[in-house]
This record gives sequence, C-alpha cells and structure tokens, in this order.
Amino acid sequence: MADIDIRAVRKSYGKTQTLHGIDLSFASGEFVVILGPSGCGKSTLLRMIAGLEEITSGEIAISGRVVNRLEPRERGCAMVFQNYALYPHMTVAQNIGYALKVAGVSKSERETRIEETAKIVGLSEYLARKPAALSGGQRQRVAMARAIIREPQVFLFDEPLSNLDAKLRVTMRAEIRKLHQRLSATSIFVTHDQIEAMTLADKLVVMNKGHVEQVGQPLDIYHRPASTFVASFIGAPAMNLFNTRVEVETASVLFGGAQVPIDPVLAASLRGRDVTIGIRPEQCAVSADGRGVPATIDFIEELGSGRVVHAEIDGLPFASVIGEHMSVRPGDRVGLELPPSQLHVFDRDSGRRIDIEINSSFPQQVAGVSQLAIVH
Amino acid sequence: MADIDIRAVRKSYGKTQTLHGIDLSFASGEFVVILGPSGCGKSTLLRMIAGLEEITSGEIAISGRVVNRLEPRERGCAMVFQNYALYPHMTVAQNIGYALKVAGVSKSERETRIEETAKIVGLSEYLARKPAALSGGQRQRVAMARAIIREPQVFLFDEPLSNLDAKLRVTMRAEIRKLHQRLSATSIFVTHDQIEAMTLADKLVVMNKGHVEQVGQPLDIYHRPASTFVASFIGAPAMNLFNTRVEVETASVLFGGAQVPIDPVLAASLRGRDVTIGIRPEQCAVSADGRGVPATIDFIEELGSGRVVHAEIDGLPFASVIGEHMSVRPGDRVGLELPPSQLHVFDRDSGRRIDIEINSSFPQQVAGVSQLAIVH
Amino acid sequence: MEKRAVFNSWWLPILFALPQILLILLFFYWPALAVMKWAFTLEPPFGGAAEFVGLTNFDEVFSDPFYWNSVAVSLVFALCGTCFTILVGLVLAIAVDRRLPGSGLFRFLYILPYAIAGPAAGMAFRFILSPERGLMASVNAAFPDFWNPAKYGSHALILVIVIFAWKWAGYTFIFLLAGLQSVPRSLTEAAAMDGAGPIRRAIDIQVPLLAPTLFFLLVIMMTEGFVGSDTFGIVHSTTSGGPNHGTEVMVFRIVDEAFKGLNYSGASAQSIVLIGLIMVFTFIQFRFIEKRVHYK
Amino acid sequence: MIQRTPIADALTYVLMVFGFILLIGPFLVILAGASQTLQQINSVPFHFLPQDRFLENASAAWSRANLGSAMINSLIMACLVTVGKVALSACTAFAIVFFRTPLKHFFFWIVFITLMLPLEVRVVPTYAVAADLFQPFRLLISALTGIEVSVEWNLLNSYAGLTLPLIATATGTFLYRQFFMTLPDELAEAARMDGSGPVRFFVDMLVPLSRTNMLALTTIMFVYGWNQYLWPLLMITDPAYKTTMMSLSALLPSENGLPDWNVTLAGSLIIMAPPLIVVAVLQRWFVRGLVATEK
Amino acid sequence: EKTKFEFWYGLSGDLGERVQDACKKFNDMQADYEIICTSQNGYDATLQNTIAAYRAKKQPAITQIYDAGTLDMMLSGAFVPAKKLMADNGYTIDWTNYFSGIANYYATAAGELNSFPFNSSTAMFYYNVDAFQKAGIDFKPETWEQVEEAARKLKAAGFECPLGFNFDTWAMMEQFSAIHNQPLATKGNGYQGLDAELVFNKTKFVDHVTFFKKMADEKLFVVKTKQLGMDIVPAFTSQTCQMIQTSIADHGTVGKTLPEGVKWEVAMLPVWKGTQRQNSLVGGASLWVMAGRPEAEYKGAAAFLNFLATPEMAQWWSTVTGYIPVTKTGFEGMKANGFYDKAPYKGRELAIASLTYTPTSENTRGIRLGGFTQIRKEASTALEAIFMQNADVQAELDQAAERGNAVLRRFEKTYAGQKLN
Ligand SMILES: Nc1ncnc2c1ncn2[C@@H]1O[C@H](COP(=O)(O)OP(=O)(O)OP(=O)(O)O)[C@@H](O)[C@H]1O
Ligand SMILES: Nc1ncnc2c1ncn2[C@@H]1O[C@H](COP(=O)(O)OP(=O)(O)OP(=O)(O)O)[C@@H](O)[C@H]1O
Ligand SMILES: O=P(O)(O)OC[C@H](O)CO
Ligand SMILES: [Mg+2]
Ligand SMILES: [Mg+2]
Repeated sequence: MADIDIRAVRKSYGKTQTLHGIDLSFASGEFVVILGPSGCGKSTLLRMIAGLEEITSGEIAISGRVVNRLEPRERGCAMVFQNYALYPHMTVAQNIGYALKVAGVSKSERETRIEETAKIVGLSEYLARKPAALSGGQRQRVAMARAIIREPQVFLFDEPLSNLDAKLRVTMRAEIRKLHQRLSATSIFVTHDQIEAMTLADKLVVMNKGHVEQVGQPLDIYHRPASTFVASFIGAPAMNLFNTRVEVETASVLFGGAQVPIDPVLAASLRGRDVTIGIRPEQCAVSADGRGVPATIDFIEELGSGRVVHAEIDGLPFASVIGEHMSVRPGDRVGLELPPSQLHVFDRDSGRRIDIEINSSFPQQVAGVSQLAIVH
Repeated sequence: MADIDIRAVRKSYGKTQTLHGIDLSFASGEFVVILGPSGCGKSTLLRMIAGLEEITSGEIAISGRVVNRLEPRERGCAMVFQNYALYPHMTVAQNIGYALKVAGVSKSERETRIEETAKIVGLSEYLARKPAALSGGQRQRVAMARAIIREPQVFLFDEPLSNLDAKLRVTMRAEIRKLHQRLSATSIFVTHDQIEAMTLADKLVVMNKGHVEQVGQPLDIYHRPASTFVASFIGAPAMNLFNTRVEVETASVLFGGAQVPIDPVLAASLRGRDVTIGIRPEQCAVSADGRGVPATIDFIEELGSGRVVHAEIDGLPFASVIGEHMSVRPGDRVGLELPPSQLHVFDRDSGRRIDIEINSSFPQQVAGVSQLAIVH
Repeated sequence: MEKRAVFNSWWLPILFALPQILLILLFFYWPALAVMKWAFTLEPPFGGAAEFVGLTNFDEVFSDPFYWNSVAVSLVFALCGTCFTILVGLVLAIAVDRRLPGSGLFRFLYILPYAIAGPAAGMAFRFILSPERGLMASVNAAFPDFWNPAKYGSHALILVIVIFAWKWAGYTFIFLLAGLQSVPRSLTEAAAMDGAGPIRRAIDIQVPLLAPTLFFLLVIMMTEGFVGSDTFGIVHSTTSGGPNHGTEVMVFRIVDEAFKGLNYSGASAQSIVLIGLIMVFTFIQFRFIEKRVHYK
Repeated sequence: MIQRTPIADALTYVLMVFGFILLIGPFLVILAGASQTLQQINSVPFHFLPQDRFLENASAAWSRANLGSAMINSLIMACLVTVGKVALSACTAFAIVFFRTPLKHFFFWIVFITLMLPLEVRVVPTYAVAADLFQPFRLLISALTGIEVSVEWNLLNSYAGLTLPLIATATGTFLYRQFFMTLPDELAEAARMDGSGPVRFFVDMLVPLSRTNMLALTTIMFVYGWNQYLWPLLMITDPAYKTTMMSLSALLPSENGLPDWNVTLAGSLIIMAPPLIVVAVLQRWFVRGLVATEK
Repeated sequence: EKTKFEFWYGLSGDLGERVQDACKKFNDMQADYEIICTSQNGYDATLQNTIAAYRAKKQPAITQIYDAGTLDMMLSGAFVPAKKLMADNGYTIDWTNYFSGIANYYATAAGELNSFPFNSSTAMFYYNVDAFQKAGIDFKPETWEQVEEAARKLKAAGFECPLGFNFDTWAMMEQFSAIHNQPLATKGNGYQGLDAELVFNKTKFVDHVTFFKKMADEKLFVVKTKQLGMDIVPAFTSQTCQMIQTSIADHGTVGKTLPEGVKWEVAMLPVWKGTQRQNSLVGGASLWVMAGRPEAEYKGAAAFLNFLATPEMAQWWSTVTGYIPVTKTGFEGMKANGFYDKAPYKGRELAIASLTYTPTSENTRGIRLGGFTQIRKEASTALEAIFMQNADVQAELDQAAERGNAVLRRFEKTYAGQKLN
C-alpha cells in the first residue's frame, strides 16, 4: 500500500503538450477512477505512473519516493492492460508466475503462490491452458491474477473492462470492487465509461484535454459538477444545458420564451451575467397541461424501464425522463417544469460552476432529488 | 418501399445448420430490429435478404417477388455495414456516388444527387475528404449516405452503431430514427444491444441460436417476454430469475425461505409445477424493516440517478434498483418485496412464458412500473 | 482460409488466371517434363536421338563423391547462411525496435544490401576480402595464411556465406522488425511491469512471439540458400565452385555439369533430386503459411 | 516507451553501429576503392578514405564493359519483368481469391508449387523452351490432330526471352493473395450492393487499394529483374542484348593486365546503383507492403 | 545488299581486339558480305554457347572452338567440313601447305580438315634474363634439373617466386606428356576409338607432379592463380615470378607489358635430362563452320576463311598476336623477311621448332577425347588438391583418371554406333 503524489506533471510528445500540469494526490488504499473522453490523456498519466512513459516535467512520488527516473519494475506497481496483454505463448500458470520467475523466486514457492492467486480469481482449473483457449472474462482474470501475485503497492488499470460485452462488464466490475476490498492496495482505474466510474470510485478524477476538471467523490461530482464539461459527461442521458442571462428583478432566467425561476440569492449575485444553466433529464417533469417551459416533443425512446422524451425548445434538443404512465406523442406541445433547486448554474465563458452557499445547498439538493425520484 | 416475406428459410454451412426455419413478414415502411446474442444468426439472415449469402432452403420475397436467385443489385436493397466498409481510396463524394457511377448515371446528375444526399446526413463540408480523415460518426454517416442515395426499397443495417462510442451511439440512434421517418423505406436493423433495439424498433425480432424467440412491439416484449431467454436478454440490469415450485394451497412460491405470493388463478393452474419466476430489478422494493424475502446486501452501485443494490438470497445474486434516499450498506440484512403483479412465470423445462389472463394483466403491469432510468 | 464474399462466374476467373497459368505451363511445367525426360536418357550435347538408360544417370550421380560433396556444401551454405542472416537480422531488429533517436536512419540503411546482386556483391567482396589487399593483407602479414579463400575450401565457403549473409540480412531484418512491431507493445510493457529488463524481455517475450516470422524466414532463407538466384551468382562470380569443389553448391554443380560438362542428363538427374528436396521445403512452408504457428 | 536504462540504450547504439559497419561498410570500401588511383588501391594497408578519381574510374569502367547499352538492356529487362509481374500476378490472385470455382484450388496449387522452384534448377530445359516456344503447342497439335505445323518462335536474344520466364513465377501472386485475403469481406459486399460486378470491382477497388503492394512488388521485381545473372548469361549471345550482370566479368581486371580494381569497383558501383536507388526510394512502401501481407 | 553472317570467338582482351581488327579488315576490303564478330569471353564459353545456340537453331556461321572441343564437334554432325565448304564455294586451297602437326589435330583419319586452323600455339618456357643474371645463372633452362637449380639460385638471390605455375593442365600435363612421348590415354590418345582410357596417372607425368610438389613445398615453385589474385602471366610481367610456362600466344602481351628494358626470353619447354624430346602439341583453336545456315552465308564464310588464309593476313595475325603461322609458306615468308631476328618477335620461331621438333608419334599427334573440357577440369582439380590441400599425388591423379574415364564412357555411350573417321 502506498500513497501517490503527482506534482505539476506535464507530458509533451514533440511539440504538442498532452498533459498540462497535473496535480493529484491519492491516499493509501484508495480506489481512484480517472474518467475522461478518449484522447484526454488518461492512459498517458497512468503510464507515467507505471514508468512506461517518460515524465516531461514535474514529479511523481510513490510512498514519498520520487520515481521519475526509476524503471517500471522498481516502482512496485502492477498494471492490468485494456487488451490484457497476456503472453500468448505461456500457459495461464506461466503468465501469472512470470513476474516471480523474473524476480528469481524458487520454483516450488512460485507454484504455491500461483495456485493461491489462481484461487482468488477463480482460475484454478485453467492453469494449464494457453490464453487463446480462454474466454474474454477468463483472460481478464488472468490479467488480474498476474497483477495480484506481485503483491504490488499500487494497482493500475487501463480500461480493463472495455473489451468485454455488456453483461460480463457488470460482473467483472463487481469482482474488481471485491478484490479491492480484499487487497486494499491503492488502485488507479482508467475508464471513459461513466457508469464504471460512478460505481467503482472512492475518488473520481474527471479529466479533459490534458487537464483535471474535477476531483471528488462520485456522487458529489454527479450532483455538483464543477463545469459544464463534467455536467454533460456524467449522467445519461446527458444533462440538458442552455445558455441564458440572469435577471435579478424576477430572480429568473429566460428560456424558450418562459421565465425559469432560480435561487434569488444566486440571482442577486449574478445580475445580468451570461450563464449556462443545466438540469438533469430525470429531474425535469413533463406537464401535459402546459406548465413550465413550452416544448415540442420530437421523439420518444422507450427503454422498457422508462422513457426518454426528446423535446425541442427554441430549436435546441432537450431530454426528459418520464414514467410509463404519461401518454405523450411526438409532435405534442408540452410544458417542461424545471425545479429551481435542481438547476445547475455555470459561468458561460469559463464553463465553471457558480455556487453561493456550498455547504448549505448540497443537502437540500440531495433531499430534492429523492423527492422527485419518489414522485415518478 | 416494399414488404418482405421470409418463408421457412434455413441456412447451413456445410453440415452445421445456422438458421433453423425462419418465418417472418415485415410490412412496407416498417422499422424492424433483429436482436440477439452474438452468433445467433442475425447477420446471416440479413445477408440472405441482401443477396450476399445463398439461401439453403425456403424463400425470401421482396414486394411479393421471390428474390432467391437474384443478384444483390437486383433486389433494391441497400446495406450499412458494421465496419461501414467505406472504400478507403475514394473521397466521401466518390463513396456516396459509387453506386450511381456503376449504374451509369451522368456526372452532373450524380453530383447533384451526391450533394443532396450529403446534405441530408450533414456531410456537405466533407465531400472531398477520404474516409481515413473522418471521425467514427462521420464515417457512419457516409455509410448511410451511400445507402440513401440509391433510394432503395429496403434498408439493411448490420450493427451499424456498435463501433461508435457511447455518446455518439445515442446521437446516431436518433438520426437513424429520424431518417427512417423521413424516407420511410422498410428498414431491417440488426443489433445485439437491447437499448438500441427498444428505442428504434417498430417491430422487434428476438433471435437465439438460429430460431426466432419472439416477435412483437418492443414494449410488449419488454413487459411480456415469451421466454426466460428474452426475459434475461432485454432490460438492464437483467431480470432476476429463480427456480421454484408453485404451491397451490398458499398461492405462492418458496424463495429464499420466504413464501412469495403469486396470482391465485395462476397458482391454481400450475399446481406443483416446476417454474422459473422472474422479476425486474426496478420492480422489487427493498425494505429496511425486513418485509419480503430476506436478503443480504452484497454491494451497491451508485449511478447518480439511482442505485443498484446487489443482494444475495440463498447464495444467488439478486439485483434491485432503489432511489437515492434509502440508506443501505453492504452487509445489511434487508427484505425484498416482490409484488405479485410484477412476477413473470416461466415453465422451468422449456423456459416458455406461462400466462393465464393475457389481456387483463398487461395494463396493470404497465401502471405498476416505477420509474428509474437506467440508461447506458 | 476462404473469403466469404466471392463472385459467381466460372469463366472470369479462368480468363484472369490464364496469362500467368499459360506462362507457368510453358516455362515451368513443360521444362520440368523435359528435365524428367533427360534424366532418363543420354542427351547428346548437340541434340538428336537419345537413348533411354533408365536410372543410370541417377546411379552415376549418387555414386559420385563430388555430388555428395555438393550436397554437403549446399547444406552448410544454406544452414550457415540462414543462421547468420537471421541472427544478424534479429539482433539489429531488436535494437532498432527500441526506437532510439536515429534508429530510423539505421533502418533505412540496413535494407540497402538487399538491392545488390549476388554476383556484384561477390565481385566487390573478392576485393574487400582479398588475401593480399586491405584488411586481410594486414592480418595475413601477421599470421601467414590466416585467410586465403583461394587456397582453403573452408575459407572460400566462409567467403560466399558472408556475402550471402550480407546481402540477405537486411531482408530478414525488415521482416523481423515488422514481426517485432506487430508484437503488441503492451506485451513488452507488461513484461516490464513484471520486472523484466530489456534483454530479458527480448528473450522471454519478443523472440518467442516472433516464432512464426522466424520459421517463415528459416524456410525462405533455406530455399534461397539452396536454389536462390544469388546463390549461383555469388559462387560463380567469386569462387567458381573452388578451390577443389570447396564451394560447389548444388545449383552451381548442375549448371556446370550441363553447360561446361555438356552432360545434360546428369544435370537433369541432379535437378530432379534438388526439385524433390525443394518440394519438401515447399510443402513445409505451405503447411506453415496456411496454418501459421499462431498463438491465437 | 518503457522508461529507459542508459546501459541498454548504449548497448543498442553499439549494436546498431556494428550493424552499420557490417552492412554498409562494404559500400564504403567500394566507394573508397572506386575513387582511388591504381597505386592507392593496391597499397597495403588499404586507405579507407575516398579520393577524387571516381569520375575517371567510372568512365573507364563505362567504356571497358560497354555499360551504356548494358544499362539500357538491364533497365528494359527489369521494367518489363516488373510490369509483367505486377499485372499478371494481380489478375491471378484475383481469380484465386475472389471466385468460388472448383478450379480455384487447381490454380492455387499450379501457381504456388512454382514458388519454391526458381529458374536455376530447371534452367536447361527452360532454355530449350525459350529457343522454341511453340514446341509444346506443335506437339500438342500433332498429337491431337496429326497435323504437323511448322511455326516456330525463338526467344533467345530477345527481351521477351529475357523476361517471360522470369514473369512465370509465383512470388507476386502470393503477395497479392495475402493482401487480398486481408481485405474485409464487407468491401466486396458493399461493392456488390452498389451494383458493381467482378471486373468493375477489380478495377475500381482492388487495383487502387493494392498500391502499396504494387510498390512493394515493384521493388522486389525490379531488384530481381535487374540482378538476373544466370539466365541472361545463358540465353544472350548477342552483345546487343547484354545486361549489366553479364558485363561484370568484363569489369574484372584483365588477367594479364594491371590489377586496376579501382575501375572494377567504380563499374560495379554503377551497376549496383539502379536497384539501390529503387530500394532506397521505394523502401517505405516496400516495407509496408511486405509487412502488411506477411503478418 | 550485303549478306551478314556471324562469327563467335573465344579470345578476349587484347587478343580479342585483334580478332575484331581482322573482321574489320575483311568488311572493308569487300562489299558483298558483312561479318559480325562476337567475343564469347573464353574458349569454354564459346563451345557452350555454340552448342546452346545450335540446339536453338541460332548458331553462328563460324565459331572458334579450342583444341579440347575438337572431338565434341567432330561427332556432333553440326558442322560443314572445311574442305567441302571451300570446294563448294569454288576456292582452291592447298591443304598440304598446313603444318602437318597442326592439321593432324583437326583432320579426319583420312587427313581431311574439318575445321580451319586459325590461332595455333604451343606452350613455351618464359624466363626473366635480368633475374637470371642477378642470381648468377649462366645457363639456359633446358632441362627440369636446370630449372630446379635456377630456382634455387633465384631463391637464394632473394626472389620470392622463382617459378610460377597454375593448375592449367595444357602445359603441365598435355604438353609435358607430348614432349616426353607419354600417352594421356590409350588408343593413341583416342585417335583409334571412342573406347580409349586415360592413363596419365601411370606415366612420367606422375613423377613430374611429384617433382613440382617437392619444389612447391620448398617454395621454389609458387602457385599463382587468378583466384589467388594474380595469374602466371601477370606474375611474370610484374616480375613477381621469374619463370613460367605458358602459351606462345602470350608472347605479344608479355613483350608489351613488361617494363621497357627488362630482358626476357622464351625457350622450348624443358625436358627431363636424358629424355628424347618429341614435338609438342598444337594448341589454340580452329574455326568451324556450322551446319544449318542459309547458303548465302556460306559464301561469305568461305570468303572470310579464304581471306584469313592469305599470306598477308596470316603474317599480320602472327605479328600482332604471338600465334604461329599455320602454313608452311606463311612461316617461310616471315622467316625470310627477318621477322624472327629482332625483338620483340625474336624467339617465336622456337614455337614452330617445338611443334616440328620430331615427326609426330602416337602420343604427339593430338588429343581426340570426348568431353575433354571435363577431363581437363578433373585433372586440374586434382592438381589443385595436391598443391593446395596437400593431397596425395598418386591418389588424386588416379581419381582424376577414373572420373575422366567415366566422362569418356558416357561420351562413348552417347555416341554409341558412331565411328571416328
Ligand atoms: N506516442 C505518442 N505520440 C504522440 N502523441 C501521443 C502518443 N501517445 C498518445 N498521444 C496523444 O496524447 C493524447 C492522450 O493520449 P492517451 O492515450 O493518454 O488518451 P486516453 O485518454 O487514454 O484516450 P483513450 O480513452 O482513447 O485511451 C492523445 O491526443 C494522443 O493522440
Ligand atoms: N461462412 C461461414 N461458414 C461457417 N459458419 C458460419 C459462416 N458465417 C457464419 N457462420 C456461423 O453462423 C452462425 C451465425 O453467424 P452470424 O454472423 O449470422 O451471427 P450474428 O448473429 O451476426 O453474430 P454477431 O452478433 O457476432 O455478428 C455463427 O455460429 C457463425 O459461426
Ligand atoms: O592460349 P592458347 O590460345 O594458346 O590456347 C591454349 C590451349 O590450347 C587452350 O585449350
Ligand atoms: Mg487510453
Ligand atoms: Mg453479425
């Protein structure tokens, strides 16, 4: 177990800078998920921690020791790769035991430890097989076993689930979580899947274009996204966002020809400012009687467990999640109610969140959410 | 526009039979989705309609004309491939216009039509690019444009979205739907993604191992799956299924040591029979006060918009979707309430659904669905 | 492996294949038939009626110690040549695969010898490694007769093998480099994470994963060594098979026997033996190319 | 890249430089020798530095071995072999890969057996065929019909004779086949859906798509054609058709003359130059073409 | 329109260019024919290419075939006999004017010439007079004993290579056997039948090789080959070696190449003391007219051959090369105008002397063995093994003879039923 400090780390490939000064620190035993869109630099960061990529500037310290110039094997990290990177010419046992063999561990000890590890991941019966003869999930387990056997201080996962099918992904997600609870080594898990991120993380790091956008607990980030980017990246269907301007007099913003009330305290502090307002689809209600912002229903997606109404307001798309019981059809003109407590306000230029009373507003919001959920 | 009749179609590769007698008919202008796990024969069926695969036995008729012995180009179908199959050496315009060129359409007319089509799919600015210089979504659009320009009677899609990332998939899904509304050619769309299937289909065909498992409207299939296979394949998290036996006396089934009441009429007709009972995770409530089937909470997944509680009953996993407000923790012993109206009953041996009052039970169920969006 | 998508026409494929098939029938199968015929007759140099002699020609070939000498020389040549080319190619490929600054230039340079004809290389090497000139003269001055390919068959054999290896090392290098680069980078990275240093990675991961390429090259180079056009060219232009049959490889002997010795029949018999030998290689190779030694 | 160790890096450079000396060193020696005077080149120890006499030596070599016409002949031969091979093998590979016909396997084997049997082992009878190309047909006709025809076509001392037998091999076909096999099935299917027939598919899709392979094959075949040694040596007796490889022996210092290796080396450098240039220029595609199909 | 016809020859280098001169002279002096002369770079290549071309029906009208290929040609039936050609085309040639030693080699048993003697030679002994003087040698090397003594003295005087030799069997084996009246093969060296057997492994030749081997071991005789970097002629002209035995054809080249002022001489090949010297064998090559050409070409060929036989041309040819005149009148003419008296031509008359030293015997008439190229190669391989790999003299020569006999037997079988005429 080890804590990790990342200080002002930058990475450039030739002239293009990929990471623009990352500062992060992870506590020992924490399960950290790094989430971000493709190409944002997640893997690069992870691989710099592993020692597979040189650090252009800045420092990475593991357990307080700066590792910048250490080779991968000296850093005490183990890594699970997206494509598992199993050695195709070795059996499962050999794959799992390779690190020990390199380390010069005696054959008998190696065998004992391979068996132990295989038991943990449920592979005992497959030790003699080659990776080619394994299913996707089993391969994934071999990759995990290979990491576990080294008893590393740090586990690194680079999108280890993205090659699995939907069903298996859910299962393996659970297994990784369990494994972490059992071994409690510091784990860093890279993904671009927000569900994975939400369900796995103790600490969630959202990255975008080589910057850290937000760090925090998953639910905290879900409920208080620090920027429009985070807001739209986390949650599905994505948060609805629209640009407008705050009117202090009415404590509201103008949207789709209607006045949407907002928190007056907030409104006062934002007078006349250009803002972006966000609201999650599952938190705005559709009223057939025309209350709220007038909208035209574009089309409706039936999910079985619910429906997503895709509406148009002022030509902009707007989504809302509704229950089965409401009868709406494409082309209907409806009203969308946007509860003030559920609105997220962002600065239009910087895209950063604007909050007035950070501490007081949060519990309210949470309470509000649950109420809404019950209503539906 | 054309209707399609598939009559007793079989397909064998050498000795192994891949499709075991498929009978389907699609109305003109319908959007049909064929859903099934990998290897079930979806693509094979689609390709037989297209004329890319020989029909071992049976008949396929398009607009009443049997096409078994026609070349692909004579069938009036256009196809969008999973990997798009764009011609890598041609520009977007050339890709789109190739079919016209082959057909000997004059250059000037070709150009006009290419431009029109490109406008429809929003590619007007990219006409001069090669496919390599396009993003995944843009490539997908080129593939669509290539199909559209031929003004086919039938559109065939073979998992056209599965190479896209989650976000883009949602967007393109909507676009395909819109396009269909606009062109209203008969469309057959193959996928193994149940969300795609649910959201797109007018008519949903669920296949398994070369057989058609169920045909119907998506919601109908969601709410009344014809077999355990369909039940577990559609909906996420998947429907909970457990095997038990019906006790007529108590009009209940035994599960996890508790008696779960079922419809007495049903119970009476099933006396002593081995059945499989199913319930969707979003339709069983967790009660902290121990009502219902006793269960131990294994772990909880936070999705932001809700939570999935993974519990264990008798050592079997059982999932339930709950709201934000409930405070439960791993290890808690709770009760799971299974409302009798939400239970699906299947024959244990055949896996087929058992229904008594088909017409009366359906609306009840719909009303009872509680709302929590689990959208991937 | 079969393609799934195919066209249905019976005459088009024939039309497309015809030109080459015709050429092959003419210049390959027909001559092969003639070789068969000559091998069983005594073909007079200037042509004319030839007497059928059964297996006499083969008898003669097999009872000729110099024939067996040529088999041995060919074997040594092909085996050593193959080993050296592959070894040099492998070492260089592993080095270049590390992608240090400047390795691109080396990659470019290494392939160049492939362009050179065996005979031209032979002539140049005759000068470069000539015993009384340059480097070797200095060595010979210190240790008399240390290097004298004109005198010692073994030296001459080394000389032609060196030329062969020089010319083909760049070729194997390219294939091996490609092989290395198609070994997923994550595998070497995984090995690095597992604690293996660069050399250990090369031995444990890269080389085993190159097995298909290595085997492919082994067969290709063996064939090249036995019957490649350069093999004849190199031997003919540097040592002419000498000294004292020391570098008389099988192809050289065949050509020499036929054209110098005017013994078409004996040469044909030898050709047939060689063809049989190569067929075995071909067979192995096809088994291999069609069913690669894949781990997947 | 994996975090580097300085020692491994140094070792790598040592190896690469060693490889450089091994593989490029000979070129440098040739270059040095080719630019020296008679005295310099015969001095012991050898001077590895190039001098300024290259042009003189080259022109001496040029006239000694009559390189002018030989270079032209070699160029023609190499180009014909290249073009013929590139075109024919594409056609054959197309027939073999993209059609489902019973003849497919027959074609496959009949072509691929030749892969491992180069000209050298069947050179004598091939010579006879080249001398009388229609002999097989005559025999066939007279065997079938009893009619004796007396058409003859002699390929000796002609460009056709120099090139046709070299085109009749399988290397290129093999390369194309491997490449065609890697093309996704959907490509042909999409073309079929678009209404394209086989010929159209070949022209519109395969030909442009196999450009890299064509360039790879071009490299291989140009080198192969240019470097042909035995075949021209046997079949060309007319100096008008002499190729550069045949001029090699004329470049050697004459047996009774001066050991003017400087001229010899300059000449050999001229002879080596064209394939060297082709490989240098096309090497990117050469490598890509080989690699894409080999793997 | 001129009738064009081809002439292939084996000479190369300096000698090859003289052939071109002759062709040019012919083309310039008449307007009916044009001869196209092509060097095939070597005697063996010429034979080989001629055969290949003949099989392909692309043979030249005239081809130059060396002594060793004579029987291969004679039995081929692929040529027009010289006498017939000239008679058909209306030329009268005095066939008796050819030196009998020369004519014998190329004529049928009945004495009719099949081909035209063209460039005839014999092997001679070249030595560096300056070096001899420096080493204090005051005798001419007429016997091998003297050669040995000279070699020792030269060595003592610091000459690294007193005598240079290679593995060419022509001088060392064939000429040696002739002048020592030793047979190479039974049946009069093959003149009396295809069933001749090689016997060079049972004659004085064996002792001779043994002697050479001893000398070589003492570094008195030194191997000089092309493969070793320098053949014997350049070794001699660069004064690396002081004695060599080679063809009189090289006389011109040696004279031109040796630095000005260096004194050198040729002598007849040495004999072992007490040996009754016999005439040496004629070497070089003759011109064959190939069958199967259009009639018109034969007219040209005849004209050309007639042109070569004119006394002026014969004299010019002998002057610019070292080849000996092949006709008696040619020789007499040159002798009469003092050609042989002064440098650089002085000494060439010794070649004629050597050739005509005695009337020919069974062993000196010539060599009439099939596949002789191959037999030479076997013998020279044996020499190579003996001198380079220290192989046993007798064993190697036995093996060479045995392998050579196999060649003869195959030849006999191939031409079974054919008779030597
Ligand atoms: N070796 C390299 N040379 C140049 N640019 C690179 C290199 N490796 C990565 N990049 C660039 O750095 C950026 C970040 O890449 P990285 O692989 O870290 O993204 P990622 O967040 O892991 O994306 P994904 O989810 O697709 O894996 C990308 O824009 C990529 O193009
Ligand atoms: N050319 C073929 N030869 C033999 N078997 C085939 C061939 N093509 C398909 N199959 C088999 O037929 C079955 C159905 O294949 P098909 O491609 O239709 O599946 P699918 O439902 O489209 O699966 P996926 O979702 O993976 O695309 C599979 O078991 C497959 O292995
Ligand atoms: O060098 P030449 O022309 O005298 O010929 C020597 C021998 O006779 C060749 O066989
Ligand atoms: Mg990544
Ligand atoms: Mg499919």
